[in-house]
Amino acid sequence: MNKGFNWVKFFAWLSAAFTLGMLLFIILFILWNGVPALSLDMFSLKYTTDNVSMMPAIISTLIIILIALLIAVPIGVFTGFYLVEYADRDSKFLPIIRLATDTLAAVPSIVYGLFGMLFFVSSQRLGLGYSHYAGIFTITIMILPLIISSTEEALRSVNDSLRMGSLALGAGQLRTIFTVVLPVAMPGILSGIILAIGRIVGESAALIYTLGSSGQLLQGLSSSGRTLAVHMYVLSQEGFHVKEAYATATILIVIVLLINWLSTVISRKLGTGGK
Amino acid sequence: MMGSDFKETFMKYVFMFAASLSVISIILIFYFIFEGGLPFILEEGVTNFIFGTEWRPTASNPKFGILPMIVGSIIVTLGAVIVGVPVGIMTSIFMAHFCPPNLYRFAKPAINMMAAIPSIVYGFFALQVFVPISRNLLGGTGMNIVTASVLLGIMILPTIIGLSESSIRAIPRSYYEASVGLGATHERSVMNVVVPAAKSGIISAVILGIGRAIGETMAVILVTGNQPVIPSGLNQGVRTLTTNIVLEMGYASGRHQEALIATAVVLFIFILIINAVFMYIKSREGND
Amino acid sequence: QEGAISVISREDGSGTRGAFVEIVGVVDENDDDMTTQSAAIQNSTNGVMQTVGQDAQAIGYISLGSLDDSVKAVTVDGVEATAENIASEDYPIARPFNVAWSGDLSEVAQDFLNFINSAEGQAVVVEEGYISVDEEAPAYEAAGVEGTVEVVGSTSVSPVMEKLAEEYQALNEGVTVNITANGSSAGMAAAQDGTADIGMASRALDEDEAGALEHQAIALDGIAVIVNNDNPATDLSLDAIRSIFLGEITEWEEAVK
Amino acid sequence: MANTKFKIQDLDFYYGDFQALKGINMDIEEKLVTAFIGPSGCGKSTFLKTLNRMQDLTPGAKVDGLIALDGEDIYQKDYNVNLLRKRVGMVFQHPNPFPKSIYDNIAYGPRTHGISDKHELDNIVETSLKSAAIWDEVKDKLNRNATEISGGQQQRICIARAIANEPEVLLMDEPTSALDPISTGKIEELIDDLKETYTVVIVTHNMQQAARISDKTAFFLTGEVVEFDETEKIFSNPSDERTDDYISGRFG
Amino acid sequence: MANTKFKIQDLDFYYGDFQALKGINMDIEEKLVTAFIGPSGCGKSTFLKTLNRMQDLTPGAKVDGLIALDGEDIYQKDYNVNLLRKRVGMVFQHPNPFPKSIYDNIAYGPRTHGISDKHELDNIVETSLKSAAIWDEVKDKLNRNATEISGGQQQRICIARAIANEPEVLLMDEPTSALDPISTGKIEELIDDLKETYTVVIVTHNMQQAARISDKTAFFLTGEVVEFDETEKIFSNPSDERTDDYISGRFG
Ligand SMILES: Nc1ncnc2c1ncn2[C@@H]1O[C@H](COP(=O)(O)OP(=O)(O)OP(=O)(O)O)[C@@H](O)[C@H]1O
Ligand SMILES: Nc1ncnc2c1ncn2[C@@H]1O[C@H](COP(=O)(O)OP(=O)(O)OP(=O)(O)O)[C@@H](O)[C@H]1O
Ligand SMILES: [Mg+2]
Ligand SMILES: [Mg+2]
Ligand SMILES: O=P([O-])([O-])[O-]
Repeated sequence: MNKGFNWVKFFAWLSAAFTLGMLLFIILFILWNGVPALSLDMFSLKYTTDNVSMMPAIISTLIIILIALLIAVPIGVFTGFYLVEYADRDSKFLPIIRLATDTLAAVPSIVYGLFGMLFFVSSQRLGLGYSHYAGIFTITIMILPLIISSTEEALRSVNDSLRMGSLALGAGQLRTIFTVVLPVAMPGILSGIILAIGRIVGESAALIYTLGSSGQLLQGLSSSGRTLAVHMYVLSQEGFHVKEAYATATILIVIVLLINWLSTVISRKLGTGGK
Repeated sequence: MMGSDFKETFMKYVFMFAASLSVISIILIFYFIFEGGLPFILEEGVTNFIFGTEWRPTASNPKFGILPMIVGSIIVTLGAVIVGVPVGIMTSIFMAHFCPPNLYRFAKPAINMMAAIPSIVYGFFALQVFVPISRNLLGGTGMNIVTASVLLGIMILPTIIGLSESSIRAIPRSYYEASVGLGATHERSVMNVVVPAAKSGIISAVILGIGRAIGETMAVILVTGNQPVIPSGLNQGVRTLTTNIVLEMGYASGRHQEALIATAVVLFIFILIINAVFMYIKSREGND
Repeated sequence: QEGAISVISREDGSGTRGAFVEIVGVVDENDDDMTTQSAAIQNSTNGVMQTVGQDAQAIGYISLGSLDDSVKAVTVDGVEATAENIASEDYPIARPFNVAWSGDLSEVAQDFLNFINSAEGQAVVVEEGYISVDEEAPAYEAAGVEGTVEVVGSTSVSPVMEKLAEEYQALNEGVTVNITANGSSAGMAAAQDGTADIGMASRALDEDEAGALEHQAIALDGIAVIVNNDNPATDLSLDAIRSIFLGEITEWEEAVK
Repeated sequence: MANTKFKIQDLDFYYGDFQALKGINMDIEEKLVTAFIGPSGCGKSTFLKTLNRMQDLTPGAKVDGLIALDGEDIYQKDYNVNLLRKRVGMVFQHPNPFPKSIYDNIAYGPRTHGISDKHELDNIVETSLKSAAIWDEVKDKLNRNATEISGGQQQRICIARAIANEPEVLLMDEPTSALDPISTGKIEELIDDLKETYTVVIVTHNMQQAARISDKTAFFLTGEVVEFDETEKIFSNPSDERTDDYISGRFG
Repeated sequence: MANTKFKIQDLDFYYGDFQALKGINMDIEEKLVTAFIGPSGCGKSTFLKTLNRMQDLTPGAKVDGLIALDGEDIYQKDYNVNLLRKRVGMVFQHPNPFPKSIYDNIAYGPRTHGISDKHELDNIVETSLKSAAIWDEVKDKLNRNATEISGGQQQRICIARAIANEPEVLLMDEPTSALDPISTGKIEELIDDLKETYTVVIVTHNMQQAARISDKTAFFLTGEVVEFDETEKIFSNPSDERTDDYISGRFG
């Protein structure tokens, strides 16, 4: 039993090496193709067909992330509050919400795109047109289940003794949740937010039919635009700007890395129990 | 005090309302997709649509049979499972029980990052790297079931790894200690005691991975060949339900467009079935 | 070149494909598209170029405006795909780029359309490698309008549309043109329900669309038949191309005679 | 003779179908230390938590009978539970300071009940920490996170946190069972001081502890109070045979 | 006089910088029950886990000194730790059966050590469950998941699981502290039977329990062994004042 070749260890290492090797390979592939194509021009504020600047796309991406989070985080966190702190364990509403969030989490992005087009964009319904509004609303629904499930998990992992401690001092439930439970659950919620940002950054199918793909700097939330992923998609489509598409992917990877790094910094701050 | 009571009740309803928003959202999505696609399916005939093997949407006598796409989705998803599940589970075991802390600090965010790389990037990568290899090994265009399966298998890794790692970590350490205390090796303790105990969590992870695989579009579209034909071998191309929609949505109009929304309805039903299995497994876990 | 041919086609509904099968004759007696079911489908010009660019056995077709040296265009019955040959109708495979709008066009949108149809507009078209629809177009005079024009539709049309918009905006500082490229049908739908001022299509409008919208061609686009750079073939007959895409010829030996 | 602080009459308690307390009658007297002893699972904690209605939080819990605080039924309709819990403070078995600064832990209760004046809060924090005999140990690190100090200190912080609310009664559920002997000694001394001001009810597993610190002791067995009397009497000359068996270690 | 099973000489133990055991010397004799008592945090569990090298799993743990089993240094290089843990079985404070069938729980150890014959396994399962005095309660439900039975039964399953490995020594860390009095009684009886065959070392918080079941008792305080002697002597006439203070409840 203790002798011979250790297959389990071998396969565990091999699989991890495969996974991480693949990621490294993909990143190198992008950098290889993308870095040579990078130029200062690609960051000018104005998009033209010559510079195919990604600056408007970077700005739109950030705005969409920000607003989608501003909407989805409170809704998601409040839903988590309801599920964990209020609903009875055997409430009938609970499995319905769970079914809804599980299904939302599994809906393919192209279906979100179709829905967004039929509901938000089409003038027969909300008539928002191809716009940041339509894109943001669609993406908000898409990330909602991520926020809900990570909040729920984070809240459930907060030791009940803290809730008891607060309630026993005569604090109401609201005060207990906001001042005692929420701060402790914060790192967990944050990691859900990071996942959600990743989802937004990587999304294209759902946005092409809602946000549209205008390359220009947005003039307001009712104008169309593109995120970096959509920018990449559009640049690559006709074969005119494939190199620039890789350059965009390079920047996208850098942004994802930054967000990941930022999140570890923040959760380390939160983890040490802010002072 | 009266005021704080009011606030408590009021906020409770605010939270309840927030919770109901996801239910409202899913109903809206359900409604609009079904409203767009269901009439077409009924008109066309459920059997013609689901079991028809010919897809010629723009012919003068159009044929809207999506069986090839249903088969395509199932085969490619199965392939993704064959590639992604063993690697994913072994990697998650690695992450939870074999990974040196120094490596972990780098590997964990790396795997999170894998989930945030846009699908198109995966697609470009596979088209440039996997397709030529596949063409050399299997012949044909290289855009085939195997290529798509490998690509999807890789794309579902972060989903599977993340969830199964956390379910493996959730297993009380006391199980592991008991096994080691009986003289079992680290490997045996992990594989025979800890991993089986995390079974239901791992299965959930796999099911979520399957959902991801079925729903993936922008990457597969570049490497599956997209032929709307039931394949006769692994080196044949296939078209999946999602790629069928994305391929033609931009250029379809009239009944063709309705047929694509109807394809989304079928896709939706697939997702619901997978979810039902997921819920069933979760509920069984609850009763254990 | 020898061995099996890898046929690469575009998706059903694509404007490029529609024009290609119609002109080459990859159709049956009802004019129905009969492209071999074993053709691999790519849904973008770039997808076709990349696939053909790395597969020595492959053949495909793309918009002439996108052609670069990653692939090789063959001559068709000895005629090279160039703007002149298309304009002179010596090279047969080409298709129109259409724009469409519903009756009440806004002032800015109308002015933009005027620009496209002007000598200046058509010069842009030619410069980008497409073929002008009107050699004697009148000169454009800026009308001093202001506002926003939403243009939605074909991915193939949008690169030239972006150029046109740029030139136009240079002449009309107060106008913003937003271009969304997500497919001809999306463009026609957007034009019909007012989401867009102008729709773009790289295919002919279908009956419903043509009934609801006013439309016109703004340029002609040649379609180049491409093969891998390593493929020694330089010329294919229209018949051979037809047979290849019908799936009647499957080996390179038979295609290049 | 002291006044009756809590009057309990015919109290039954159920977790769903399971009856955890059966017909409890007891008067808890003001400014005395009352100890509850008994084997594991006999209902000591359950009973303690009915006194500040923490049991309201247990799904399926049901209370029958009367519990009166200063003569007023605490289970009556529209009774202000938050105020009750301010008046009847609680200290738990495992120290559960909030993961906030020591200062914020102590100030939490007063802030909850409407005190926001910085100066007043400073005062409360200082006096509470002094009453809990931990002021000297922490006065220089009030901004330190309360979860980063030793278990025994944490438990005294929890006691200080309860005291800061100026409660009338202090309920303690095995407050020293997770602590080392030195910390335990400190807390026992502290309890002795506290009874000058507060009514203390303490659950303990440790019979020596009950004997050392309490004035009256109740012995619980399977949901019933077998015997409730002066601590001295219980430990020297119990009237019930089962009490005798238990305290002499024949079971439990 | 019995044989020495474990010989411990000058044992120091560190968790990182913290020294948890200081110069322990002790001979643990064969086929006797040895009990470790002492206040919380004094190092009882730490010491117990050095005996089967479970401490190898604690990051930063460091052992200094000699522990010999049957005269052989168990911390020597290339010592077969898995075999050591087979010979020195362990039962934990909280029952921790694997979430597998009762049968598979018992068969796990033998299978680990190379037994795969069905008939032989059946035999081992039956004898082990009988030795752990639980055969009659579970013989009809060997396929039942072991986590679905009562806590007391679970703990006996864990004991049976350890016995199935045919160990020479059985280490138990507060095996009854999570159990009700009736289950506790059963396990105490069981320990009495086990010492016929095994050397038993038991950590307990409950002094009555130590007095009832052990032959020798060691009293630990802050990482040191204050006194190690016949149980009777320790409880009737301890030589160290601190031992006396502890067992008579003056602290802890
Ligand atoms: N939330 C609950 N739901 C159902 N039963 C419960 C619950 N809490 C406790 N019980 C049961 O009620 C009985 C009394 O429990 P309680 O916690 O009051 O005992 P205790 O005397 O405090 O024991 P210990 O000394 O172990 O803390 C026990 O049988 C216990 O299993
Ligand atoms: N993994 C660890 N890392 C650091 N210190 C530890 C660790 N485990 C225990 N200690 C410390 O070592 C000392 C001895 O702990 P040990 O668990 O052996 O005590 P014990 O006598 O078993 O107490 P108890 O009766 O509470 O189980 C304690 O001060 C404890 O805080
Ligand atoms: Mg209790
Ligand atoms: Mg211990
Ligand atoms: O071929 P297109 O439809 O993309 O122009």
